[in-house]
Amino acid sequence: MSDTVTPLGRNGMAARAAQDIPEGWYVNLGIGIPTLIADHVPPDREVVFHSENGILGVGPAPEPHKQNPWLVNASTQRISIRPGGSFVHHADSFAMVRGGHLDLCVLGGFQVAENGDLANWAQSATEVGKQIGGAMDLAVGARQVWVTMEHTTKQGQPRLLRRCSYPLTAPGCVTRVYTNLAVLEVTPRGFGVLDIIPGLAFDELQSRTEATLHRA
Amino acid sequence: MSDTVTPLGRNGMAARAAQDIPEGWYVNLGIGIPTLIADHVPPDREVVFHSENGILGVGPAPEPHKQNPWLVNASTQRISIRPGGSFVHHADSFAMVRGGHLDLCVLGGFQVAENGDLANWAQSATEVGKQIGGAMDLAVGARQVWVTMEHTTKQGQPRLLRRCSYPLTAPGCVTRVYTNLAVLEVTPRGFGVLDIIPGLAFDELQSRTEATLHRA
Amino acid sequence: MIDKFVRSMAEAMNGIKDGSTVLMAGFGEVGAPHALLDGLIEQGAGNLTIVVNSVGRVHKPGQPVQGVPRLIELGRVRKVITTFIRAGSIAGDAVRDGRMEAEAVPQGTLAERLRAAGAGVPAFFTPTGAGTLVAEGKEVRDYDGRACILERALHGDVALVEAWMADRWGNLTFRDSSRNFNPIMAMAGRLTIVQTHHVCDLGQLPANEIVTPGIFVDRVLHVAAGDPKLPA
Amino acid sequence: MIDKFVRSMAEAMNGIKDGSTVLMAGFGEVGAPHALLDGLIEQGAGNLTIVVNSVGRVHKPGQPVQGVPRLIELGRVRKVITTFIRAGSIAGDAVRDGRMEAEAVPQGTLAERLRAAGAGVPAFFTPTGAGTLVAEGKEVRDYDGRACILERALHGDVALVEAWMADRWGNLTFRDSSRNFNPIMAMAGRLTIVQTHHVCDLGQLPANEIVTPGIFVDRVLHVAAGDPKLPA
Repeated sequence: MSDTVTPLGRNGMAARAAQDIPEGWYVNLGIGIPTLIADHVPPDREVVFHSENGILGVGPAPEPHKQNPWLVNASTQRISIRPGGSFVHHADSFAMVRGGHLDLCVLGGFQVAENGDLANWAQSATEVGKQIGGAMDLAVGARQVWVTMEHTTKQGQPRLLRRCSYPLTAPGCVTRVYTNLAVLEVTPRGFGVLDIIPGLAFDELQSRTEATLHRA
Repeated sequence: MSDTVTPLGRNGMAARAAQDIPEGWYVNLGIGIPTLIADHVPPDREVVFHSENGILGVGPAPEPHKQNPWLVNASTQRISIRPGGSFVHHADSFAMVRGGHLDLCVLGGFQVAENGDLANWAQSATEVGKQIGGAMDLAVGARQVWVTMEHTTKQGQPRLLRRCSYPLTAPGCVTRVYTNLAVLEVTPRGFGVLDIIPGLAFDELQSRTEATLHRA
Repeated sequence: MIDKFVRSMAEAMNGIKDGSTVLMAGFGEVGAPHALLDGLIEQGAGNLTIVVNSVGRVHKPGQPVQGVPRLIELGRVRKVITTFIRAGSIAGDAVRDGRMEAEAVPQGTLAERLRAAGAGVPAFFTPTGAGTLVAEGKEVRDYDGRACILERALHGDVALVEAWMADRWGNLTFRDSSRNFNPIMAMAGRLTIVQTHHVCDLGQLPANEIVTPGIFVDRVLHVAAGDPKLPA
Repeated sequence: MIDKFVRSMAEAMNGIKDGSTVLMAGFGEVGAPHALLDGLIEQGAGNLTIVVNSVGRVHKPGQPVQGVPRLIELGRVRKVITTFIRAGSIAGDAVRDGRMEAEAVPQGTLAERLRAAGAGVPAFFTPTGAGTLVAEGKEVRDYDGRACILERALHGDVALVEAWMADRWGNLTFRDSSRNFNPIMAMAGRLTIVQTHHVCDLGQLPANEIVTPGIFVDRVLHVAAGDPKLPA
C-alpha cells in the first residue's frame, strides 16, 4: 500500500457504513465494529436499532451515573432505550429478524465470497469454539446484510474470496461489504467496487482481494 | 323412560360437571352448556377459566351497569375478569391450548364414539356450515376433554355411538361425557358408566345408547 | 422523522390492489377495525381473499349489512379463510351458490399460521385437525406417537388492525380482550394498516407495555370509534 | 386457594431427576436465575442437558467458578445446547476433552424451538441454518424458492426463570431487557420454577401488563437477588 494511503480505522468503517443508512430503517448491529455504527448516525436521523435480546429502539451508552443494570445490548454492554422503544421476549425478537421485518443487519465477518456467502462464526468445522449467536438468523432474515471487516487478515491474507473456506453463516446473504479500504456490493457478477479510500488505486485494491473486482 | 325419572336440564348437566373440577385446574368452557359450568363452581374453589380470545381468569357475567364492552368471552358474551387474570393475543392464547397447558376443556357435542372420537362442528362433509371455531384445537390440546350433551337427539336418536357418522372434531380425544342421563368415561373397552340419574336403570340407559355400556 | 400517521382514509387505503389477501382482525365486534373495512369497501379493491375469524352471523332482515358480509354482498370477495361459517348467512349463501370459496380452519391453526407468517416460519406440523376433514390433502407425519399435519404460514398483503393507543412509530396497545388477532395479523401483514382510538406522544407508552412494536406497522389512522357494540 | 409460592430452595428444587433437560434463562447476567442454579448445584441432580444462550465466557484465574460453568466443572452436565461456546472456556475444555457434548444452535432457532415446545408445535421449517453445518442430518425442503430445514421443538423437564414481580397464581412481569428467554422457557418447561425479586398480591399486576400468565408457572420462590452484575 502506498505510504500516503491511510486505511480506515474501526470508527472510520463504522462511520462510512452509518452514512448509507436512511431514516426510518429498522437495523440490527452485530458485535464489534457494527456496534459502533449507531454513534455515527446523526441524532436528527431517526433509525430504529434492534437488539436480539428483545429490544427495539436501542439508544446510546448512558453516562456512568445513569447506567441501568437491567438494560444491556446483544454484546451485554449497558445501553439506554429511546422514547418509543419497546421490550419483547426472545422469540418475538427473532420473529422481527426471521420474519423479514428488519431493513438491515450489519455483521462482522471472517470471510465474504463473491456469491454473497458469509463466514463469521468459526474457522473450521471441527473446532470447539462455535460462536453462532444470532448471526445465522440475521444473515437469513434481514432484507439487507452488510458486513464490516478488515479487507485482509492481520497476516495479509484476503478475506474477500471466490469461495469461503470457513464454515458458512449463510449462503448468498451479503449485499454489501464495508472494509478499511473500500465499499463493495455483491452483484450477480461478483464484487462491484462502490467506493475506495483516497489514494488507493483499483489495482492495489484488487491485489489485496482474492475475488475478481469490477467497477460498479 | 320411567315417569318418575327426571333427566337433567342444561344447568343440571353443567352443575354435575362442575362438581368434578378440582381447585387449581385451568379450564376452557365451550359454547352452550359448557359455558354454564363456571356459575356452578363454588366461589371458594379457585378454578382458572380460559377463553380462546385471549383471556385467562374469566369471571362471571357482570351486572348490567358494570358491563365492559371491551371484554367478551368466546361466545361474545360480556364477562368480567378475576383478580390475577390476564390478556394475551390469539396465538399465545392457543399456545396455552395446543401446548398442553390446559387441564381440561368441556365441549358441546353432536356425537361421541366409544373410542373417544368427537363430532361437534358439522353434520356432513358437504354442508356449507362449518362451525369449527377453537374446538379442534381444544379437543387435541387439553389434557382432559369432557363433553356435555343430551344423551339422545330430540328425535331420540343415540349420540353415544360405536363410530361417529358426522365429520370428526378430533379422533380419540374425549375422556368423559356428561349427559342429561349419566356420566360416562371413555376407556380402552368403551364407555364406562360412572354415574346415572336416580331412578334410571342401567338397561334403560343402554337402550338409549348405541355403543355397548359397561359398569365402571 | 418517522411518522406513520396518515391524515385520511384515502391515504390509509392507498394502493390496495385487486386480488389481495386481507387480514381482518377482531373477535366478534371487539377489536374489529370496522372503519378501515368501510374504507376498503369505499376504496373498491375486489377479488379479495379475506381472512377473518368468523363470518357466522345470520343477517336479520331490515338491519343494514355491514363489514365482511357487505363486502361479500358486493361481490368483492373471492374467498374467505375463517373458523366459523354458517349456512343461511350472507357468507354461507355465497358459498352455497358458488359465488365465493370458503376455507374452514381451526382457530388455533389460523392463529399459528398468522404468527408463523410474521415470524418467518414457512410451515409447521400440528396435531390439530389430523384425522379430520381439515387434514385432506395435507402431509401427515407422526410425532411422539401422534399424527400431525403440515400447515403453511398465512401472509396478508394487507392487515387491518384496531388499536387502543398508538404513537408515531406505530407502537400499539390494545384494550382488554380487543387484543385477540390484532398483534399477530399486524406481524403477518406486508402492509399493516391500523385504526387507533387514541394518539400518544412518542415515549408515552411504557417500553414494557407496548404490545405491538412499530416495526410491524406501516400506517396509522386516528379513528375515535367508540365502544364495541353488542351483536345485533 | 391456588398458591404457587414455595418457602424454601429445597422445596423449589424438589424432585428434579438425574438426566433432566434444564432450561436456563437469561442473556449474560440479565434475567438469569442464578439463585435457582445455585439451588440446582446444591440439589445434586446430574447427567443433565442444559439449554442456555451462552457458555462463552472464559474463566479468569482466581475468580470463583459459578453458574453453568460450575455445574460443568462438577461433572454434572452431559450436554449443553447453546448458541455460543468458546474454546478455552470451562465448557469448551469439557467438550475438547470429551467430558461433555455440545449442540450449537442459532439463537433465533433456539428461541423458536422453545416457543414451539410451549405452543404444541412438534416441528417447523426455517431457512436459518440451511446450507451450513447446522443443517447436517436435517431434512431440507424448499419454500418460496428458499432452502429450509426442519427443526424440532425443544422441551425442558425443568425451566429455571427469573421474574421481576410475581403473584400467587404465578403471573410474572420482567424488568427491561431481563425478559429475554424467560417467557418462552416458562412455556417450554414441564416444571417451571421461578425466582422473583418482588411479590405482589393477586390482582396487583394489571391484566394487560402480565407478560407470563400463571398457567406456564409451577413454583415461585421469592429471592431478592439485587441488580445484575457487570460481567467479570
